[in-house]
Amino acid sequence: MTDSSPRSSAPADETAATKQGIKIVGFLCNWCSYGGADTAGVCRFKQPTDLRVVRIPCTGRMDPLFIAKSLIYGVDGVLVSGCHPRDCHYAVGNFYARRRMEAFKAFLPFMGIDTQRFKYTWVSASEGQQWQKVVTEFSEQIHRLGPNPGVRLRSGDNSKVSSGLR
Amino acid sequence: MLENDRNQLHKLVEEALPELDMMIGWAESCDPLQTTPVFIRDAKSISKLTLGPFCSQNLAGYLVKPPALDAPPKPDAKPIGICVKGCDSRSLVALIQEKFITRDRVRIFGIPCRGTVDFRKVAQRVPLANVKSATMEGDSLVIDDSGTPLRLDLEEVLARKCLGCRYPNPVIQDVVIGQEAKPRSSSLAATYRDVAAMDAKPLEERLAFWQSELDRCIRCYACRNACPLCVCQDRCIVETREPRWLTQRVGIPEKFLFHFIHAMHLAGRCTGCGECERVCPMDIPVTLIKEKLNKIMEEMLGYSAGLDPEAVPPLLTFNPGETEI
Amino acid sequence: MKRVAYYKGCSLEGLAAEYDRSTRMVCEAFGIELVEIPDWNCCGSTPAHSYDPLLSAALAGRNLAIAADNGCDMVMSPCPGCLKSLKGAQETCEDPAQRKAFVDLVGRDVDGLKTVSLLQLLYEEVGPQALQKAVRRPLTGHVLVPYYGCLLTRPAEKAKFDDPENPISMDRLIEATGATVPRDFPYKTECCGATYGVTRNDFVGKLSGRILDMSQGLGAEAIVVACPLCQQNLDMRQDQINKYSKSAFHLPVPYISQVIGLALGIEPKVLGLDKLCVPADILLEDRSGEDGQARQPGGVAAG
Amino acid sequence: MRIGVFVCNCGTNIAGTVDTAKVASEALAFADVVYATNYMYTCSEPGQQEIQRAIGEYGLQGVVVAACSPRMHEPTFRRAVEKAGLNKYMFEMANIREHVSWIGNDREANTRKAVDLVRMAVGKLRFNQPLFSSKMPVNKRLLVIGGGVAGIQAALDCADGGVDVVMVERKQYIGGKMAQLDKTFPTIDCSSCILGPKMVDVSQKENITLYAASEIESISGYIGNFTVEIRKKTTYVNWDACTGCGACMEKCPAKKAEDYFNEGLGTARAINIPFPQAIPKKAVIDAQFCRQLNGKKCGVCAKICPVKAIDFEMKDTIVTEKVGAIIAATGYDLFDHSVYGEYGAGRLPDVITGIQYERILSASGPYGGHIRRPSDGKEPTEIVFISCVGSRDQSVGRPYCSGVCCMYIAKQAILTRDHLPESNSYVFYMDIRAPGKNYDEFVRRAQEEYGVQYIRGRVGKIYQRGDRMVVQGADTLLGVQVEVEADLVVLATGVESSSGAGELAEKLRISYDQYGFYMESHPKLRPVETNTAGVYLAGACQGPKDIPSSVAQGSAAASKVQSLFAHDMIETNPQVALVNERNCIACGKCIQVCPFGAIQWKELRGGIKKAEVLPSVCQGCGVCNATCPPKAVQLQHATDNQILAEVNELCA
Repeated sequence: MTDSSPRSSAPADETAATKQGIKIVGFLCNWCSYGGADTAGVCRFKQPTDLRVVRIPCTGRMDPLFIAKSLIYGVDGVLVSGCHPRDCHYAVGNFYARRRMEAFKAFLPFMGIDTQRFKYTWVSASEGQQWQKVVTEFSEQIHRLGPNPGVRLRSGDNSKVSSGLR
Repeated sequence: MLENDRNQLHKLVEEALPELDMMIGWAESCDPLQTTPVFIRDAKSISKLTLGPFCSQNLAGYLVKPPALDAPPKPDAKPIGICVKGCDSRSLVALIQEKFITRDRVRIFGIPCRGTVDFRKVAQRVPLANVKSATMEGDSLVIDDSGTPLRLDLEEVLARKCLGCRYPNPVIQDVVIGQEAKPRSSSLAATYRDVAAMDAKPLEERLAFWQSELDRCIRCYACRNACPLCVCQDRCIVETREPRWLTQRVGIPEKFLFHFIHAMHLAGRCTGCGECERVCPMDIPVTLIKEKLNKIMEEMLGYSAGLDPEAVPPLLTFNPGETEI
Repeated sequence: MKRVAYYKGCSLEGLAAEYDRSTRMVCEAFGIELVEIPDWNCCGSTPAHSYDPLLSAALAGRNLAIAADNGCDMVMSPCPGCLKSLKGAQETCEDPAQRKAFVDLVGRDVDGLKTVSLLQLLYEEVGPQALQKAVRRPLTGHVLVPYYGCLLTRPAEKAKFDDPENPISMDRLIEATGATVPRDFPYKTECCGATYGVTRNDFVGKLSGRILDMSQGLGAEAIVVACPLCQQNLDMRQDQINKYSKSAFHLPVPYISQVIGLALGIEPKVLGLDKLCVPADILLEDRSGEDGQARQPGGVAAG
Repeated sequence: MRIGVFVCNCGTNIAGTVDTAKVASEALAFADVVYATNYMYTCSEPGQQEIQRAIGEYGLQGVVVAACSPRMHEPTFRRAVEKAGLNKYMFEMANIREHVSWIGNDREANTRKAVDLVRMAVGKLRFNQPLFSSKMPVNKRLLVIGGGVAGIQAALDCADGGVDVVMVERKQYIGGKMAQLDKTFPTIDCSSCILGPKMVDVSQKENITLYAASEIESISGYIGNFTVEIRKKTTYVNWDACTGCGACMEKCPAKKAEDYFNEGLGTARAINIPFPQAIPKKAVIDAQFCRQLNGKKCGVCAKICPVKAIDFEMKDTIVTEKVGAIIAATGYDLFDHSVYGEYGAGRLPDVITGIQYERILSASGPYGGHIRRPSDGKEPTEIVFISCVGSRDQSVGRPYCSGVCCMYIAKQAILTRDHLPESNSYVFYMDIRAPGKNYDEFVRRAQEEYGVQYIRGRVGKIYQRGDRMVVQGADTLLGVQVEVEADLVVLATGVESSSGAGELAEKLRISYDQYGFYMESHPKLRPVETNTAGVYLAGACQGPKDIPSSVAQGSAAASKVQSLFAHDMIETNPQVALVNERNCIACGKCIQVCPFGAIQWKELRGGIKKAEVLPSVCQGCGVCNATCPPKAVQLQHATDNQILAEVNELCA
């Protein structure tokens, strides 16, 4: 079910990103999840085409700020996937990642960014079927949410909202 | 009561000064509602030292700003005396945890704190220009504005961070000046009341709130420079071109990303001292952002920063067993 | 005073009336209050679920719902067929895909109910020790063979009772009555021919014949069952089997509730012992003197 | 920057659902791209030459190949660009096969995605830096874990090649499962005739150090420089003194000890040498059964031992060995058939496993080679073999085929007819799997020459009738139910991963599948290597296989190790972290989080400290880069700029 129809009429000042359909960036660890995605490919497990994979050596390499930058600058969804805990090629990379991702996932909605646009999971190199399931479900979830509005102000809407904290 | 605390401080500093490299404290300033940090090296200026609700600066930051960082203390260097309120002392503990300073590098004068005044709240009740003097009488603040003296209840003009304060008494000190203070809140919920209020709002409203607040941010980096734990200073990634995280383009995404960077770099480290919000020239509640991460750290990992000098900040370590998060 | 909802089922109203009567007597003897489900309906057995599984689930579900409304947390059905339908209804209710349709039809959910067979109820709630203490007329000297049939302990993940391949619960209960059980009766859970008795009578001849032969080979005087259909094939069709396999079996096939009833000293007539096709008078002989010898599994293959 | 983009058709694998020409033309429009083309088979020889030609002709400074997964051909293309004089790290791949063409048929969407992936690869390439690997000395010693036939073969090959080998075997003897076999298929030559000499070679070669009855305690380090701690389990016998004379075994009063070697068929003495040809031929006391060690007074063995080798106070000791490469050859275990209620759940004494039957057939077995029934010792006349017990069965979590059972059933059936000419053998099977050379002919011989009755169908139930057993099954070819009265039933239990395989994998930091078999780097391209450099696999630990394949893999792994040790130095992986000292604020967070202790302090003038990465120790995980607040430490070839560039291409 690929949604390649152009986005709903986005406000004028939206950049070119919006006319290309839904874009999901996937940070995949080279040893397990990238291998799992390859296995899914080799087994011809059909998947939606919204995911664009960035290969990183380990989820330990994942700085939550990569996710922040992606979601703030208009990527519609961010998927981070690595080796199952205890299976990490570098032994502890995914342990570090687990805390940082979980903290960041809880922090996102506070700033007004929908946390459903970010998902992290563990998929090993032999789990092609599981990878297909993860990608399909996450793509559908992002399609339901629609394009990421980002954090730009609608042009001309500079009304002051009182912080109500004084 | 404030008077003899001040005298006790002067006496103690007088005794300790010969052994100290310098004494960092607060002194009165041109603005009656605020004090100014002071670095005392000789006995005659000890008398400048003052205490009270106007001593709002967190002096711990001066121990690690770049000059100090670049040249590590010589082995025989004399310790530095420093006055710390409850929240300031937690910053000291955090600095010790992250090995920016060693415990024997500082002689800590612990000051139990009854809350600091937020001059903006006073400004809402009386034009700042007219304020000639301000003194404490019991629990109220007496403002002389060349008219009839105005008596304000301290609670009304307290800084936001003080309303939910759990640690008014220093968590680490060599000597304590004055009686213990009673914490204003003992529960997680009370301390993070504002965070909970924000969490209760719907997503769109929160986004709108931060869009309008951060729209006013001029990226002057005062909050970063005032933060005792933000030690990168001129090497901060929001300013450097290598690596290229953030451009100098003036836009809400850039401002959002700056505050994300500051918040995530303090995740699991920030002690909620409120300096960033106090110094923000645009009145943006930036501490609220860090408080949310502090709440997450307490709820998710049961960790609150700056209490145990031996503890390791949670995002710098891991626990294989925690499968539930 | 354990309160258990009692789902009788259609066969216990007709052909297996003695199973119903003996069940009531035994439960009463052990202080188990059987609350017959008021206005119970068909359990949605084969004719229903071969046509529409949801209809079958709803039929059984209605019975469970009434039991739950009557404040019972356990439902007992002596007939394994009914028990299978009741458990099927619970499963349909728990299945997220069909839950809504089920609750709409039945009117409420049936989570939290425990559905058990009579055998499971007697074994778990009463237990061999309590039974042994309550025995008045021990059946010492009698050799009885326990026949479980295919549904009582299977499928394992749904029945969650005893060992699917080698159950021992009925063995222990029979031993508690004083009777002797042969060391290893391999056909405990082998098929008796079930409903093929109607269409392919030769199947029952071969399958039930094999069970009768093995029992006789082990020196058993009777085969104890806990399922109306097995009882029907082994008891009512015993002469058909004799014709088919040119054998001369004469083995009574009492229900476990009847055997326990006898041991408790309840009158045979009250237990409906007379309703069995092959008369079970042999069980009434008092052999408290000698100890029954079960011969080793051997003997010649039937037919 | 001058970048060349090469879009591969990969025959129809990519071109089938991606418009490669359009991808190439759109790529040409990207900034810095000066040459873009699509090619039929870029990884082929002409394809690589096309890249090399373009590098020269267009003066390319970077190359992007849009084709298959970099896990597959990144090394191939890196060598190609390097030959053309371009630093091999000025190269990026866009995976438009496994991640695009093979997972969707929407040509338009696939093409758009392929263009995006190429744009991301070009974006990253703009920030690539030439990287140069440094050299590091190799410790030319090999550690072989597991003393089965695969491990022995690997150890002997390497030892012949002049490599120092350390072999660690968990059991007190080497030879693994093969030592328990009587004969081997398809040639029915005796197992100890093949294995015996090899085992002796292992004990006699000077450059092989054997640690039997020992386990791996911990492994640290990296390729070329592993440090291994070995736990030498206590045997309560001083092996240096013990001559293996066996006097203690005769006199030991504890006669009911478990005989693991004979799979529990016979009993053994508490102090025991499992079989006559055991290497090392040393006694071991089984603490579970020894009276002395269980508080009773005994010590008979200590009294009569001519060389006083018995030591009841002996404790485990830890030995440390430094090696350059590791071969895991930990073999397999057999499925525990007691989960099958239908086969008697282990209650029937005459329902035995294939390995037990092998011990019965073996002359050094509990019955001296005479086939007798474990229950009453009688000679069986009717013997039934049941295949696929714990193999090809999803319900017990063993959906895979164990590959060797059909063959060893045929072998055992033939041997049965040799031992007992009048006996009848039946085999219940689903499909006969006999793929090797002379394998199917071997099974055919069993059927035709040795009259083994093959019944195609599963067995539904086995039960005792008198002193024999009735095997109830189906014959799907005749379409009838079958009953066989048998004296002995042999279950061909399937192969599963050896117990403890998972823990060892975590120590070796290699991955394993859900059944516990170790994951090879690539089934076809790198079958005996793992994803962890310096760790190789051999034998059934990687998956069920027969002896010929295990031996072949033993030699294969040995050749990989020898090619590694052929050079005195090995190139380090340049994709390691690097500290930009100007930005480093000496906060020490990188040192704190580095899992490998690869970062240390560096003193500058005036006592100023900065962090410094040791390239030989750094594994390139990037945790330091993610943790460093001022981003002073950057993981080369995966720097912030490179990752941000890929992300920016998606937001642009």
